[in-house]
Amino acid sequence: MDSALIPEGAKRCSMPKFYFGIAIVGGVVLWGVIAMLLIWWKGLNQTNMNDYYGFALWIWADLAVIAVGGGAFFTGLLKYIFKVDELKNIINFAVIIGVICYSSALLILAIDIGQPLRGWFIFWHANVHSMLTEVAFCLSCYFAVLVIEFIPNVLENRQANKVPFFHHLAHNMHGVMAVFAATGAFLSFFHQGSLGGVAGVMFGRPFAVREGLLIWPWTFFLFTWSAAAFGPCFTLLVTKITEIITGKKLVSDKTVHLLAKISGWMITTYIIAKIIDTIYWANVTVPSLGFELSHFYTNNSFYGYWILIAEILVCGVLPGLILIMKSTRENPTLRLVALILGVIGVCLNRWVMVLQIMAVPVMSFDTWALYIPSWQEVATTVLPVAYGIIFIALAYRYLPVFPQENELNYPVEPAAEAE
Amino acid sequence: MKQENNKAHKFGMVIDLDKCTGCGSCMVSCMSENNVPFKEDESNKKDSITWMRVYKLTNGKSFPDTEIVYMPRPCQHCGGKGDHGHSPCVSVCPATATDYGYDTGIVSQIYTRCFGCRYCMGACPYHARYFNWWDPEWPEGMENYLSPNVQPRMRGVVEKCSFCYHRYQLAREKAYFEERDDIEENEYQTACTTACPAGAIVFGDLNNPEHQVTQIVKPDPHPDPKNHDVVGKSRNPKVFRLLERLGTNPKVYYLSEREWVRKAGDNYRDGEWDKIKNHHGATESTHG
Amino acid sequence: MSELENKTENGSTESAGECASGETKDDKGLGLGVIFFIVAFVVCFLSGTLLFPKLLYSKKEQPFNFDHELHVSEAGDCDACHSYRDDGTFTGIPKLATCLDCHTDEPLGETEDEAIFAEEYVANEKEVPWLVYSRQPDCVFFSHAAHTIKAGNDCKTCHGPIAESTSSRPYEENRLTGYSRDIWGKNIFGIKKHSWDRMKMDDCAECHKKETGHQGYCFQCHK
Amino acid sequence: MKVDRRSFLGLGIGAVAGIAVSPVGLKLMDDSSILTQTTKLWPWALDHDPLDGEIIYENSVCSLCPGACGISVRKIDDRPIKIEGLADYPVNDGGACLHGIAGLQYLYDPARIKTPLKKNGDKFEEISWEDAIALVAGKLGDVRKSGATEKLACITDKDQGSVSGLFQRLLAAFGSPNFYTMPSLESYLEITAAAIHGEGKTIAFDLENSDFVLSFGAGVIEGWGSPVACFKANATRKERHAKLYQIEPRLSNTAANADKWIPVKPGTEADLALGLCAAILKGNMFDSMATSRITGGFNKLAAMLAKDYSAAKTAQITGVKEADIMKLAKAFAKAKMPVAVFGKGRGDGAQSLKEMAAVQTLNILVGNINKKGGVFVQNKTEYLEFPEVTKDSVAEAGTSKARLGRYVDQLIEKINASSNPAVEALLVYNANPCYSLRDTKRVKQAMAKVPFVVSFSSFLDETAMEADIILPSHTFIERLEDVPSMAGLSKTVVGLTKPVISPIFDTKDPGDAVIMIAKALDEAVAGNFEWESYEECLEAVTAGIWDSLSEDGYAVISEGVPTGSQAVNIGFLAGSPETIQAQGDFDLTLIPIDNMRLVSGAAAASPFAVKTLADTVLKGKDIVVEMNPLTAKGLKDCSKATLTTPMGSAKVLINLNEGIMPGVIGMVEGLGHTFDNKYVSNKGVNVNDLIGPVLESGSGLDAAFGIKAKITKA
Amino acid sequence: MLPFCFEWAWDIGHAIFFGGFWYAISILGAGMTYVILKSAYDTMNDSGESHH
Repeated sequence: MDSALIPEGAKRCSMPKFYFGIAIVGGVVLWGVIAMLLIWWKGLNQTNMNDYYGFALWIWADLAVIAVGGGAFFTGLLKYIFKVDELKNIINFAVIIGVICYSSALLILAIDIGQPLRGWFIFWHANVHSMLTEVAFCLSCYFAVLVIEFIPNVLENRQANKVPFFHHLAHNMHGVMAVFAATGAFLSFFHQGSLGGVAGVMFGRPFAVREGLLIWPWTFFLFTWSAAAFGPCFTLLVTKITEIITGKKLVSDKTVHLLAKISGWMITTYIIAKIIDTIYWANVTVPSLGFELSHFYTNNSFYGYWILIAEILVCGVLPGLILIMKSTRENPTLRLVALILGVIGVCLNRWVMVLQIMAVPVMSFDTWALYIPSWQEVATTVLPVAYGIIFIALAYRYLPVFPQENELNYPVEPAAEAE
Repeated sequence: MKQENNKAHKFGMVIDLDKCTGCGSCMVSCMSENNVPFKEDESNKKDSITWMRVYKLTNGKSFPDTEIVYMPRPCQHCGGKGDHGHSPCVSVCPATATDYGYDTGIVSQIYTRCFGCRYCMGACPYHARYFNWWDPEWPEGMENYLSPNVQPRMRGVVEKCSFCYHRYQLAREKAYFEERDDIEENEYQTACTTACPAGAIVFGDLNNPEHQVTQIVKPDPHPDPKNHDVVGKSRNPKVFRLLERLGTNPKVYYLSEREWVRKAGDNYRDGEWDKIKNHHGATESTHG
Repeated sequence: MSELENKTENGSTESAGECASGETKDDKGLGLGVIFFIVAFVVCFLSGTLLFPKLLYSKKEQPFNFDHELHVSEAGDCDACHSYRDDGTFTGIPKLATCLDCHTDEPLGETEDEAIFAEEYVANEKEVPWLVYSRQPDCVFFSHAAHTIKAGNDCKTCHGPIAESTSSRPYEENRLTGYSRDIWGKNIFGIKKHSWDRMKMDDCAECHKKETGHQGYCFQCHK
Repeated sequence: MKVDRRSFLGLGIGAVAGIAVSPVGLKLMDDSSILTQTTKLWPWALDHDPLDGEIIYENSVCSLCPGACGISVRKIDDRPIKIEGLADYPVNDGGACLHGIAGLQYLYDPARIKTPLKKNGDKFEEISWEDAIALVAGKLGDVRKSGATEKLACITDKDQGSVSGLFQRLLAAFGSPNFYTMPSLESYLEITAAAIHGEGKTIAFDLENSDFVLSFGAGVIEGWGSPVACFKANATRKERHAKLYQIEPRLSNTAANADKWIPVKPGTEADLALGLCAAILKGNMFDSMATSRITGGFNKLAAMLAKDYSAAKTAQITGVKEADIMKLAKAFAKAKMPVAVFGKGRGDGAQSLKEMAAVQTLNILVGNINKKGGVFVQNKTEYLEFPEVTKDSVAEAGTSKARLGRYVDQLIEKINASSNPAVEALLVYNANPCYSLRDTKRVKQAMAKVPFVVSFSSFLDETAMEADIILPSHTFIERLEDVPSMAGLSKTVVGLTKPVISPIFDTKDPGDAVIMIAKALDEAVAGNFEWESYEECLEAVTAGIWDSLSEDGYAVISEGVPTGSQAVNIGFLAGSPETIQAQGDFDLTLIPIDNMRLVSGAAAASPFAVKTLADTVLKGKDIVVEMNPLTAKGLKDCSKATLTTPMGSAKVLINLNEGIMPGVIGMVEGLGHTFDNKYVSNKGVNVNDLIGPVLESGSGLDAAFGIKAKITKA
Repeated sequence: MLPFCFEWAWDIGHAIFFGGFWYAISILGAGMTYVILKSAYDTMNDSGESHH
């Protein structure tokens, strides 16, 4: 049995049960891995991408996971730089989610390129004017930061901590974590932004292009902002899910309410900015290029105004309001609704900024291009999710992720826990 | 920057859409000149590599007032906003696999450098860039007709029209050999130009007033007062460029007597066309 | 090379000395550790320096020996055989026809190489499958006219003193990349003593920057 | 001494340090980084890096279509890599069509026949040339012995040129009158000329000078006549301020490019032409000088026109507005150098003599015969000087027998009709009747009924499949041949196709094959084939122009406006022949479309050509048919449907197209091949499977402009 | 990426971009080195007491 590895005082389900659960999810991972290998072996013809859809499901998944992974850097920023000490109760988990999201993003990128063995070109032969270069650099650096932030948590594992060096290492790393967190925040600001820039700088694509500040289009700032706003939503959502699955209270309401409140205000301010941006784009940018707004939302079988409304009002304004108002925020059900809407909202935004851009015709005689991903694309996109679940399960089982777990659940019956 | 021959070229073409018959010679000439592969089913035009593609445009009127025009579309070799060489695709390539030749105005694509991120394809509104979704295959023996002047492409990289740059390389080499400083207009012509049976394509140096293309296009060197991103607008009322208003500044111009065709070259809001259709270049600009 | 050999000798003797003295002085094994260290170091370093290149490059012999020096004295400068065509392209290694301007299926000299040439190739009108030391990858466009006639370089700048060679050295091909060793670095450490020691893109760029003030756009040298 | 942990530590660290300071790491990293950039990652590239060499240009002539354009083949050393139009060549002056440019793909076509083949059961087996020739000679010998020498028939693409000449000579010496050519614009021009101006004449249109071209469905920029020459003539239209009016039911590329498109009900072109004649006569806009020269039928015709072709009636028949007819007649008659052009589509499909004669009559009325920018009527080009054929009694008897049919269609009918073989042996050269004749089923049936079919094809096409023995020919890139440009050009040029690469397979020049067969036959026949080789024969029979052929690569036979007036007799029209009706009683009409990017003749389109097809012509393996939204009846764009005609039915996709007349369905010609070339074959359907022949009484031509059809959701 | 790369240019773009990049890298590198060394040092110290 693995009880020796399980954090002191914590109750975990039996090992067979646990690994049975892992195995199930592992099946999904396997499916994804097979698809991945297939793509590496046979090439991108395994996907349903085409010359109109150079960017498709994968790039969306990439942007989405990084956006929701933004909770890590933002929480880290608050905790270590702005010294919001309350957040220490959730920072570990935020970091873990971050690690999962960013590793997934890197993996997806490795699958997405036509000549994976040449992936290193983006670093070595970097074209500094390309937003994608900025993404690649900051992404990989920040991933390093996340790993660094995650290490102490790993070292606090009961067995690992017995090794004196590891013990000291964990301790010392906590000591200088602020420095790392600061660097991380700096890097995050840029790669979250440059992901927005990727779309914003495409001046050949009226649906994507935005004016901006210096070399950075408005989408640059909007992406950073939205990541900071909706990232914590995702952190809280995953925490909630974990709590449901484990049947335990893992983070105190105080912490949750605080983070929710911060997220709420971030969302509200973001969505105001987003609305202004949209209005400016629709009334100044687009007309100057000879387009009516309707061009982007009509004459096709999928993309209608609904997507604009869903993204901004339903999944933006609404969660924002719910989370800034104390009464609604502290109502668990409404809060959950807000969190879900928020996460959907940011994913929707990323979808629009990747796939709708590709779908919209630009030449007057061109036509809308719609696309349905192949099973290989879907499998490789689901892969990170499954892998994330396993990651969290293992972390939760063997690492002291939630400082408050014991006090909140004391005294506890050995409640049934799944993976 | 100092070049072997100091005056920089700006190669471009003008295509007479009234002469174009949509026969497809330019497409095939391009494919056989540039070792473009072919596969069993090429009817999905979204994964069919045709550096030169001929679009079919209709005026949208119903029988019997329908009209058709064919529009050949090579890579537009954009100069980017203000014609500073920051083409939509060049500026986004993360690995510098495509660059803007300031000595020729031609946008390159280096297949051994490209790692297939396809950002350039997303950035190009003309769909002039193509991705090698498959490894190319030729029926047994057919690879014997491949040209050594253009490198065959491997799976997973982007390719596009190069204005038959290898022809420029060879022409220059000949000039060097004959100890001439520069090449003649007819020494460097693209494969589509020479193939066109209707003579609808005229290719040359837009910086050289002697060249036919310049005389037809009469490019305006000054930025368009109505949109400062636009440079080199034609002063010929019958000549236009594709999506000129985006400020991509293509080097491919189109010529047509038919107004609806010229209108189809760009996007205009309701009623906008009639206001600006007579605006050709700064020097002739009639509207403020 | 010879220096290296000396080094190894010194190295081994030192280590031997260490070994001898070490035994008496120290039995905790610290000395032994040092000895092991030095021995391992020297062995690995030498194998990495001397053995590794042999593994990395495959050697191919030319069809038969070619005496450049002799031909230069008999036929004249490089361009006597390595000439330009009327369209300015460079012939590179001459075709059999060019050789036949002087040679016949009657051997000119009594060297066995001459005999091979006459019997196997001239007699059967078969082209000689020479291995090209300076063959560039298929993504490269290189104009000899631009570099010699226009820029006035001599052949030696890039090809080295091959005109003075009396016999053809084996062609070495990099097992990984499949490129000739002449292009991708004669010196295993990548040290470049002469302009002709290496002809990678960076070497081109370096010279272009110096001579034209600009390292050139992609299409200047790529196709 | 004891070897403890420290020693191993030392060993390890030493090893690592040693490797570290050695070049291994750096060099390996560098090389593997280079490896990722090389095409070596792409196994194909290892042995297919295109070799460089000397660039050589060789001039030749393309013989893929009757256009006969001059081509310049670019070679690297002895490897052809590109075909381009030949500058200053009198036909195409530098331009080239996509099929010629893609010519090298024919050379390496997967469907090439690599060696002589013999049918064994339903399989082909390889045999040597010797055996093949012996076999053919044997069979022909039997036929000759039997005395029924007329039972040897031959189908080729044309009756001009020395290779065709050799086939004709073989038949003559053998004793058979049954030499047939596939329908082609050239043959239609001769038939029309024969009907109006007398036998042995042909017609040409001076498109490059005319200032008003009135085209009755002729796809002037879609492969009609000599395609590139027509492209060029059309391209200069604007500078010359010349007009092109296009009359046809569909907005073809020609119609789109024309100054005016006049939609007309399918199959009523003849009526419109006659209507215009009537209007011109009525309005007294005709050239009395010219009409005075008409030797027969003028008054009768005039009367008939006045009676049956009033503007009102014509409008009713053709669907063209009365006013437009009057305007058009005026415009045409008043033009300085008007010319009316016939030959629907590419001009090699079904045509009705009534229509062609009616159009020619228009030309006669405005008096543009043998005038600049008009119609040139002159004697058929004859530049070959074959020695007189010496026939033995058998041959004499045979050749004096009546032909089995007037044209190839009747031949097919006769074969199918007769119980015992009407044809014992059939030679097919440069023709694919099993694909390009209407109702291909009956053609295949006929082929099956012929005991011994010899194909000279380069490709294993539909007809070669039906053959008992195949003597594969060189492609035009590998062979020597004289190629006369025909097809309605105002000048006649004979070009010389030269081999630019030595044959890549065990094939022969068809001329040589014929000579070998003849030599293997009895003396009476062999005696007529004294030449050692086809090359020698060619030089002998073209002696008159050989010098310019071999030096310039071409010889101009006739050029400019012919002198002397021509006999004119429009009796045929005056007899008011009936207008052809489309077969069947469905309410839509299916018409074939000639698309420049496809070919319908002997060769199929190249992979490159097929690649250029729009997805509104071919989608996946499905052919796309055009129909007007008004006739769609619930069928949506891109929806699957079943197209049914009296001949059969086919799965198709719908393309709703405003550019086609309501009630008409357009299906492209040139798809639906069935031979072994996955890039070209088994795509779409062959429109000739769906349309059956309708023979025009009087002329005996297959004049089916289309067929009645219905279309239903599938 | 490095000054001797073909693409490298001594311009403002590279200065800012790679300035930021190398700055971040060095902080992370320095930070980690410091932490590891310090931990090693600490370990040494108390390992002195802890072992015999």
